[in-house]
Amino acid sequence: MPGRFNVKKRLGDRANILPKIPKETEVNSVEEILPEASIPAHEPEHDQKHEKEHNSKQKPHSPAWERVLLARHIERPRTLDFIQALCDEFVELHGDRRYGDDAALVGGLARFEGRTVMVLGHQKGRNTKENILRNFGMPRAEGYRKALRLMEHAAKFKLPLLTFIDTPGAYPGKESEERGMSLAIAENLLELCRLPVPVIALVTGEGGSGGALAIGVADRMLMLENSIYSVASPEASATILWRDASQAPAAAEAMKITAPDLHKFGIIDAVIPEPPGGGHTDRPSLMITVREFLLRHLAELEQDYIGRGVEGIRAMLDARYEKYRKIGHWAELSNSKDN
Amino acid sequence: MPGRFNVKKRLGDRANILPKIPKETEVNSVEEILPEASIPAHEPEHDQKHEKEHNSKQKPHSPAWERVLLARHIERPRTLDFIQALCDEFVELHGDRRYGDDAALVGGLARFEGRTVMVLGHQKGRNTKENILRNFGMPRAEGYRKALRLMEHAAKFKLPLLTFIDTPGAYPGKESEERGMSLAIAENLLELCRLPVPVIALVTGEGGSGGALAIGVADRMLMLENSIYSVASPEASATILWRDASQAPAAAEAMKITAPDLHKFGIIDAVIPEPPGGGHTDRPSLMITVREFLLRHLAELEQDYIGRGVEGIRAMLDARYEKYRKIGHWAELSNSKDN
Amino acid sequence: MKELFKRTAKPGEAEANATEQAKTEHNGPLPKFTWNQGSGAADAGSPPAKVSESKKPAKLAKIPDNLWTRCPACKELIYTKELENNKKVCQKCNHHFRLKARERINLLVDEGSFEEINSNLISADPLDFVSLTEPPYPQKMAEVRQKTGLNEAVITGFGQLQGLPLGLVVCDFSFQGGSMGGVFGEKLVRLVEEAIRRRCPVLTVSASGGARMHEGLFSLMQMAKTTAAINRLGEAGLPHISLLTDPCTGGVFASYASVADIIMAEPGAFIGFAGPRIIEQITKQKLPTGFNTAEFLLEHGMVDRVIPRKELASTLEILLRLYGVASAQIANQKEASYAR
Amino acid sequence: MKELFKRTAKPGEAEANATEQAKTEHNGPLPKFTWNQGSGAADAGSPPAKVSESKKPAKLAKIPDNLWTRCPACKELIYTKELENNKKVCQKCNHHFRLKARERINLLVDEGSFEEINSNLISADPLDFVSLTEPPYPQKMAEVRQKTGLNEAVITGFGQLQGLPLGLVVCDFSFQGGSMGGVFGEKLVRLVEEAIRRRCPVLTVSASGGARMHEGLFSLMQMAKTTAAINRLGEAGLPHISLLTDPCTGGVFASYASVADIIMAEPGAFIGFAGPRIIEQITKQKLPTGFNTAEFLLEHGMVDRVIPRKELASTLEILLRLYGVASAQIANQKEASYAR
Ligand SMILES: [Zn+2]
Ligand SMILES: [Zn+2]
Repeated sequence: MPGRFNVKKRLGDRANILPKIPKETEVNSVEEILPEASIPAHEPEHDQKHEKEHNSKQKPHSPAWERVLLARHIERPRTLDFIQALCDEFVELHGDRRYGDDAALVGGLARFEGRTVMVLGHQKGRNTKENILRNFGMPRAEGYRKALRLMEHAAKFKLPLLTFIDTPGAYPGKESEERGMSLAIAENLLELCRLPVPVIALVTGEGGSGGALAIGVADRMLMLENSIYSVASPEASATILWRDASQAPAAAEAMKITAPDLHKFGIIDAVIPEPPGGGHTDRPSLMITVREFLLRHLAELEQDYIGRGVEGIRAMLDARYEKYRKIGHWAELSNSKDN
Repeated sequence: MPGRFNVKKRLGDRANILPKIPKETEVNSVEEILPEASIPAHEPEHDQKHEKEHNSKQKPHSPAWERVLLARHIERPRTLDFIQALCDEFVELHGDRRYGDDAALVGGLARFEGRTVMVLGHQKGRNTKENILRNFGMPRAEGYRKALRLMEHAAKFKLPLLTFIDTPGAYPGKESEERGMSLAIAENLLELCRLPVPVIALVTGEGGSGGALAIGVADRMLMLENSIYSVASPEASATILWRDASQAPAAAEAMKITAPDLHKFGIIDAVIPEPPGGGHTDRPSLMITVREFLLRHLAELEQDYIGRGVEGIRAMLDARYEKYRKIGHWAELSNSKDN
Repeated sequence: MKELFKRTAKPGEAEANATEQAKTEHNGPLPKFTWNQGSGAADAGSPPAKVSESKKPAKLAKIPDNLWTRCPACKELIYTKELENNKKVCQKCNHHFRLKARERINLLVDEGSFEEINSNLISADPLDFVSLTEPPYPQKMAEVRQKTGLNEAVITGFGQLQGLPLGLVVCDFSFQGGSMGGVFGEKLVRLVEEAIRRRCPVLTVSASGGARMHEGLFSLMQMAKTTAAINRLGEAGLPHISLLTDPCTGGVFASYASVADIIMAEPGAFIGFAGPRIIEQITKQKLPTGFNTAEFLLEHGMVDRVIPRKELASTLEILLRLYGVASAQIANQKEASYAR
Repeated sequence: MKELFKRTAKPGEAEANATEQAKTEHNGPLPKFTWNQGSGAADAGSPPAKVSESKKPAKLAKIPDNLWTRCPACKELIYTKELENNKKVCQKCNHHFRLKARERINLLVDEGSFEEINSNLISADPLDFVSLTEPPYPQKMAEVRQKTGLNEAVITGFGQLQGLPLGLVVCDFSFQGGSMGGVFGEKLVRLVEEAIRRRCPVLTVSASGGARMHEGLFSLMQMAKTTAAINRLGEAGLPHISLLTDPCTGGVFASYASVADIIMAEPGAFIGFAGPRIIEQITKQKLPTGFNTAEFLLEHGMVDRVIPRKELASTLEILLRLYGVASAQIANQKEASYAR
């Protein structure tokens, strides 16, 4: 039955992959932290007594956390569902032509509203077997290198790039280090900064850290209403900030990871509304809305830039640069020692 | 002592890497052959009796084979020797940024006659320990991917590319297949076809098959007088053609693998003379000659093309295309069924 | 199969279907990699037993000459007509028999649409090759031409696939092991250059043991020559689709066949840089069964798809339409290429 | 060492030398990869024990406050003056102590040549961050500034190395774990943009735990922002040289620090995408000693060189001269960039 869903079941499915960090563990060196995260290391003022007080407090109602649960909902459409619903033809392409093929990151040539496009996205499963195959949507380095290859393919044939973001994060395993996960992500960021085709990224579920961004540097950044996008998962954030993974709902709130928050911040260009109860409750109407949004933004980019040839592409890349150039906040001290 | 050298010693050093193909082995399917080679499979007319007759024949004197021995001479200068002797500064760069660093293929930034250049080359060792480290000068896929990275680096900074070829061939091991040796070589060929900088390749010792060509598609193709360049090693050629590795000297002759032969064919642009007895007998004078040749050809390319900007680079790439476009021979039957 | 689809229903219906089918059809696993798929060879360590289908099966059992064919993989007898009606794929075990170049072309392009070019080129003898055991190279080649009815190891030309124009470069392994010499390279390059003039995508179907030994370094240089042509095809914005078939090794696999926008391989095909005996001799290791098969390459990220023969035409058709639309997009953006 | 050289002898001599030394010096092995090199940690499975050198060693033994320093790797006592004279590298075991940003800059550039820019930028509080345990983010940052004497986790500016101009972006791990937030990104981008105006190469020296949590997605976006700036530097034909130092993980390692023309790392430095405990929790495997060290990265092809601190300046000088010559070559070829 759509509408309500079983939280326990969902957590059960994920329980074996989320990092189990004992509450009382001291996090006191950078070697222990999650990727993408910084921690206030070696700060003695946070003692464990302090934390236990917090743990015992009543957890407040968190609208952000409800969105986290929806974003991770087991019945939420996956990337291949979006491709099937939105595209008229699709040929999945495999492999990085270097080392392997990663089922956690899929991509290929597709036809969208009459255009040939390149599509890319993280792919989660819908049951344990699928999730093992898809590594819970956590790509390895070869997944990002497949993505890089397909980006280059898009550039060669001047195909707009549509990406679907839905990952807890890049896989932080031993083989990821051996095969250079950081370099793979960084090279994708670089490629996206200069890719001479329109790029539209849509966060459909979980936008988890650098593993999401690696296919998410875009001219237009869209989010489904109940998707999230965060620098670290709420559980990891709570651990890093407060050494208590159970404070994930509070972290979800504090970290401002929902689509409306991020839209307000200007990081997201548009929030795509979902049917009441979440996108999975009425997939056909969700897909109609998504199609409208993607088409509108793509058509805008084509009109504003692509129709103008080389000059237009230069302008598109300049606009993409400025878009990211201006993200960030700072203040200025008056006692400047330089300039 | 220079001049004469100990053949047994040389063979001893190499004995554990050359494929040991029993003379009586039937080579009767493509799965059994060496890379780069075709064989006349399933041809019953070659029986073993036939071959034994040949084996018992006296082997004729072979000038080509003497060149093979000189090309493989243990004291022949290696790529790093050439770089050290020819360049004023050198910073070796490591790794393919994907999987590993291959000591059998070295490269880096160097200064040659006042210019900054990128140098690349196969690196053999001079004793067993070095040869194990250098894998006898047989690169793995990651070696060719390091080369690709450095080619791209050269393109980015508009650095002329100088390559030194000295390999029995790309390493035909299990891991080479797992990591896509064929694709790695092919991608290097592609990159060299379009690399917008002058490319000069010099065969210093053994030019072994696709593993040599992968850093040897060039505007100018030079060979040292006593180097060889072949589609398959003489031993492999003899096995493939006559199922008898001991006929390597005859194969060396028949395959026309010496610098003078290849120069006559127009595949090689210049033959660099060596001191009597081989380059290793008088390294300083060898290096002076090599420097002169490299400089002359580089200066020509700079004058003809690089000085003319975009148009010149286009012309250089067109000339490179035409250079390879015209290699090959054919006849025409009059009973054409088409055109 | 989710991996590749072409919409047949109307958009509205399709979306409704998507929801209904979500639980059963979506997110299916990748094509399962079975070591023995398509080969069935039991002899671990040696390559899947491939028997040229041109050989008469008479030695295996007393079978009427052409009526029945024994499958080299599952050893079953197949009614030859049936085998041919099934595009030479064993219906029992899915073994893909090798195809000759003309068979491949006939199975693929619209009937009567194929126009061969440069069929009259034959090899010269640039090395003046002296063999210890063989007749002179020109004479040898004349015999091979006689035996195979082909002039070279590759056929090139243009055809249509459901009306979509396509340049074709198709190897024939039965001609001197599909080896690449000067004629092979020249024919490929001429085809590609003509495809650029016609603005037409190119499909290469490769089956080759590598370089033609008898032409020495001229053969090796065909690797550069053919790759250079494919580079020009790409610069013209035209796609190169490469199909690797059994067997494909050496210089062909390490040149033009691997610089493709899409690389596909037939199930069970043996594809590698070197052969397993060489690898075992060098490394002193036994190779696992299934090593260097099409499925092995897919698992190692080297090919885009392993494509059953019966799906080839429909997949190519989708790809050609997608690239055709893309090409029109580029034409609309004339001069839109951005200097990177 | 053969890998890197600068000619000191005259050409003729060098060639003679080359011949004489052929048997001993040439083709030496690659730098030996020793798991414990530069760390000496005995505790397999956990990262090399790194102790912040700012901590007083008083807890280990009764030692006069600043006169002696205990090496965290070999546990030997070192006369602090001597340690500082040796660029904070243990002379006993080669352990490279962490450097603060200002120490790094002072050790590297010509005396008096460093000109800092944008030192007055401090973090804002874009999320209006509500912590369960900490003081408000602005107050917390004020405390960190007070404690460290720094305004941010990165110092940017221009200096000269043997007279060669160089843009510098240097992390300070002691400032909130070298974490990258909005100010970090802005300072890096401003430095790079100014370097493009001055036509000056950029050296980044990274030591960071990753993103600044308190600025949420704004921090993550600095990965894109900084990488975009490095892309522009490259488009301007200017090199980015990246030096990874202990420790460097997460968002910094996975962005600008890895898109460099040359990547170097200090011996023994811990460098990784994730930390070992996370990897062990996820994979249930013990990690080998030396995992994710600079030497590990070299072995896996991820960095160009592992560079001892005492060789850094001379290597940079060679590289700057080489790129400087290349840059002049490009200027001579004005408009020579070829659209690929
Ligand atoms: Zn069968
Ligand atoms: Zn020490």
